[in-house]
Amino acid sequence: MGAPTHHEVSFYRKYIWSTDHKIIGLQYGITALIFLLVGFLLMMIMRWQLAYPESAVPLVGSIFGEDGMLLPEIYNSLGAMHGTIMIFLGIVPLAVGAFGNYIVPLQIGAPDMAFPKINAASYWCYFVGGVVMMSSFFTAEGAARSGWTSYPPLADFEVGQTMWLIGMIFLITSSLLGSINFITTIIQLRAPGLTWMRLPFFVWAQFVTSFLLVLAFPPLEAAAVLQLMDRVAGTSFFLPSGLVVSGEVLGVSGGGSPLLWQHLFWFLAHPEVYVLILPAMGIIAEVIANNTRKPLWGYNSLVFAVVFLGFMSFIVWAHHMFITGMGTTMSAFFQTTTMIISIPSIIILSAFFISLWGASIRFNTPMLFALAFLPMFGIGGLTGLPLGFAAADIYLHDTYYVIGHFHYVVAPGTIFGLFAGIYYWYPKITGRKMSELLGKLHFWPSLIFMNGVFMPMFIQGLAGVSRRLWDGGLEYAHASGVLHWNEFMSISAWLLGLAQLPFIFNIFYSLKRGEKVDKNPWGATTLEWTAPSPPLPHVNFEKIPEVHRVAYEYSVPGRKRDFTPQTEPKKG
Amino acid sequence: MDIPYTVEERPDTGLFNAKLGVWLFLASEVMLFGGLFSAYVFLRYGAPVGAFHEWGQELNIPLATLNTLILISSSVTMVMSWASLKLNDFKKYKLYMGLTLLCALGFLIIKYIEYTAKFDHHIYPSTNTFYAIYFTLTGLHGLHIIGGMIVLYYFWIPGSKMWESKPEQFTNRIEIAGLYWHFVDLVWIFLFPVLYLL
Amino acid sequence: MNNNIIKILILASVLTFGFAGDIQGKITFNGKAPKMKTLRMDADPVCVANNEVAPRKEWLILDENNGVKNVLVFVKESPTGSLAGDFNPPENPAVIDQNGCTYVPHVLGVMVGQKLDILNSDGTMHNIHALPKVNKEFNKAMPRSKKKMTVQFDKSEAPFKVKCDVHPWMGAFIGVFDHPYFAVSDEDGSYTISGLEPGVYVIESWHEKLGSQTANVTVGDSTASQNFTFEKPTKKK
Amino acid sequence: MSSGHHTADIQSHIKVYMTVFAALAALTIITVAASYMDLSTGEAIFLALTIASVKGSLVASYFMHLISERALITWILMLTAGFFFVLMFIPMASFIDQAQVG
Repeated sequence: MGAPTHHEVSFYRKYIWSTDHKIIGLQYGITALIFLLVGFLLMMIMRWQLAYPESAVPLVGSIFGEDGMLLPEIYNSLGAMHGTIMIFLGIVPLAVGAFGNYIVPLQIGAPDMAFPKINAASYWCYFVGGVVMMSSFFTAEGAARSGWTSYPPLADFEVGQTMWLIGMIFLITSSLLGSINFITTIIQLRAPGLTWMRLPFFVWAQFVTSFLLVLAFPPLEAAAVLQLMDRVAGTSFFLPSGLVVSGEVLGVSGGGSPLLWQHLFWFLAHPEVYVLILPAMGIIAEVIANNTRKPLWGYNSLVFAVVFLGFMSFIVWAHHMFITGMGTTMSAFFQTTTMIISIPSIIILSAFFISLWGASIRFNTPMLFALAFLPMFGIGGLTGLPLGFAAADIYLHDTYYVIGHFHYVVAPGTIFGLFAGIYYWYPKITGRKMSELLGKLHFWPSLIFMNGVFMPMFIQGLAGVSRRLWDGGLEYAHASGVLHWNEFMSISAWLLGLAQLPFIFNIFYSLKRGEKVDKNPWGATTLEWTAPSPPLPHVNFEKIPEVHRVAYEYSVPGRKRDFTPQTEPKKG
Repeated sequence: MDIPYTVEERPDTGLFNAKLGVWLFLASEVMLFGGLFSAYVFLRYGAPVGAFHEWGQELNIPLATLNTLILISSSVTMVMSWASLKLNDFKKYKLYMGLTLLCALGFLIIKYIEYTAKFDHHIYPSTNTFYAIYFTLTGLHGLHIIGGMIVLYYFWIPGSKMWESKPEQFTNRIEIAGLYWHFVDLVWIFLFPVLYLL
Repeated sequence: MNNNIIKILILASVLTFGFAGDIQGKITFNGKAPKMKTLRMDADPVCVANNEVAPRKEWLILDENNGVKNVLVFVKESPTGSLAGDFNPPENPAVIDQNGCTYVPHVLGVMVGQKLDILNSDGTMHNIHALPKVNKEFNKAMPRSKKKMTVQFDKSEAPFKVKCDVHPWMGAFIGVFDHPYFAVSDEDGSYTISGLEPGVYVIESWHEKLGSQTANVTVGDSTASQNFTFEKPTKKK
Repeated sequence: MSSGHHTADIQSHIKVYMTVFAALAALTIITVAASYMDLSTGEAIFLALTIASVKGSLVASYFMHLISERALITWILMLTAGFFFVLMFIPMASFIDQAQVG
């Protein structure tokens, strides 16, 4: 393990079957970005149907049959797979797999992850899971179509669902292998002098995220096994006795409960929301500290908040289940915990805002994305509060309001955070900066159209438009007043798609033409910037760094430079 | 530059990497079986009063008791094989590891007999929720046994060469393999009363 | 003995000349005709608008002479026992239309491998949900602008139900055959199965509510006749 | 492994292992025997789970050396145990709460 640099290794060994955390991070990153794009394309197709119901889809319509219409079954498939791909194949692998793999060992001054081979296995499990998921599109009835939540008994019909479950088992295994590795690496491989409270906030975020994955994912794996048994062995874990499906009593032994699935699913899926957001918060912390040229405000409270958030995220899940007929006692319990968990989120967000106070901010592309993250995540978080109250949730449940809320958290929230991270660490990975002009061309339209897509969802949701309607609510009188927003949202979505082109182009363009930079182009303090750009294969650093100070010593009065790297020894 | 603490312990945590890793893995396993036990409790509560007990009467308690004893023995031989390495007695290690594998095989054979007896009586996972969770839990546990056997076999024959080159690391590996093996035993200790006796 | 030889001779000669016989008959109902209630289609205004007169239930449709419509009559066994052979499915597709929020026709036979065009003449959302036991179940939505959808069945199967999950009153029955010898009785209860080679056949007549009956029919060089009479099934309990 | 383990230590460990083995075997027999006694369901569940927990802790403490393991491991396991109980009982609690309302 951790072999010294070999220059004669073959291409396959170096880039495909690599055990170097940086290569694996890049593998994760590239695969996840492709999946994000796929998930986004699915959504753009769905938005055509919502904007112009029952008309032939342009460009890709021929896939859906000769008249080019997007039928409800396919719409449902696209919806379910959009959610699944975005969450499990896109954002988690990008936020945890890619950023975690590439950045965490560098930030803690480690030569590699603690278990490089398991790290590679984690990526390949993810890859196989992705292949299984995607190939389910080509089965006779198409991919899973019961939403990313796969509630039984709705989820009990097609082959696509079986493949979805098998894919999930691979993805869960991948996440487990990865997060065990992260925790071990962060605990065991911190460089000398890098105590817990000297860790960059990004590492803390990844640390808590990994714990969430290790402890919350296995129950979903159990649930996936149970649903798989329901589908292949004829059990009825989630099917009650006497279940009637389209007028026929289902021939199963019964005795199960659909609520069991919901409990096991949300036991994971609520912490999963924090898995999506915490790494992005970590990135935002790094970018804000660096570009405000100030220490991060309230580092200690940030750390305690994120740890507390991790704890609490395990006991809020049933706020997704208020309308399942849960009694008032448990509803009260869960709405209380839900309100409590908003406190650490607000602490984190406030600390970021206060960090901006009085700073001379550098408005480069990563910082723009970080600044946009703050209000966008704020909107996402605050609109979540009504959903946390049982009374309000009963009205808003399963409407577009929920979609708006959730997407504000993950799309202009997490994804903006990830964009910030890509722009911020690109120089470390390639040795060149990304083009600022293209970056701004990416940022401004993205910000505008993101809001164009998701803000009207609140309006529709408050009007009571249900979220899973194939025609966007055309059949419902109560929806008629807000349906005209559909076209607006769809056009925003397509323009948002266009706005990503400068980004894609930028990635390739800057690889060759970007401004060449040295080790530390941003004037940053954390350890990754003391390694060469790109860091040395397999060992990262010329020698293991030694840490002498906290993570964010910016603009300390009386020093020559406005930043002091963590490796700089203290005088006297 | 090698990855630090693969063999020796990190001073502030007192652990080598793999030990922390395997404990984290076991933590995730606790939650995996936790999910299934939770399903068991949920289904049992949802079933008619006494139904789970009634349905469970078909199970073969003497065979399962025997299996429990076999698995406990395999845990002892496992820990003995590690202790033998600690005592520098490689031959004893081989013996105990072989016995562990033998016990594991015995366990699987008895499990196979139990399963086929159920199938002969037309009892399948689809019969009722008790057998659904019974087959799922014991099946998953059986898969853990098989997985463990593959690892133990590797350390018994092909991987044991490491003893000559890196004895300390080899002993560590046996220790963490043992941790996993004891955990599988521990799961069975709970499965046995929950499925067979209650 | 002699008779049999003569029969065989006749049969052989008929086969040589390639004559084909028909089976004709009439299905009647013995008993008081129950009143078919009017379907309540208020749930979907489009359905109401698409019918000048509100349609009635369709499970027993009789003419003034008690002839039963919508009985599926088909050859169950041939002289050789099995009918499966080299029958190519017809080029022309069978058609079932969703019109006025009822299925037209209500009972339908198709051949294995024959195309079945499912039409939607109503300007509303239908959902065609077939519930076969042998063939693959399907459940496809047909939005108002989806005018046509084509399916086919791979295995022969006794009549099974087809329904619409949007409009619960809608129902139709489809039988799938590996031969072309089937017919559905028309308004006055008469049917014709044509093109059969001479021999003794077992034919079955099947009605969705009244059950099924079988009869042995000898097909010679002229048209054979076989009538069926159904009665109201005595209520079990 | 720490260098603190001397041969004598290991020898004494082995004695402990054998004692634990005997205890486990005895407890297995006891729990089976108890299951044939005429106990109410609640008592039977309590007894069986208590015995299983004792057996489980013996395995964890001695075979898995948890009794002398580092604090970090103990902390991780306590965290896991906490969430394990959340997973066991809160779905149940919701279910019971619901059953009363319905």
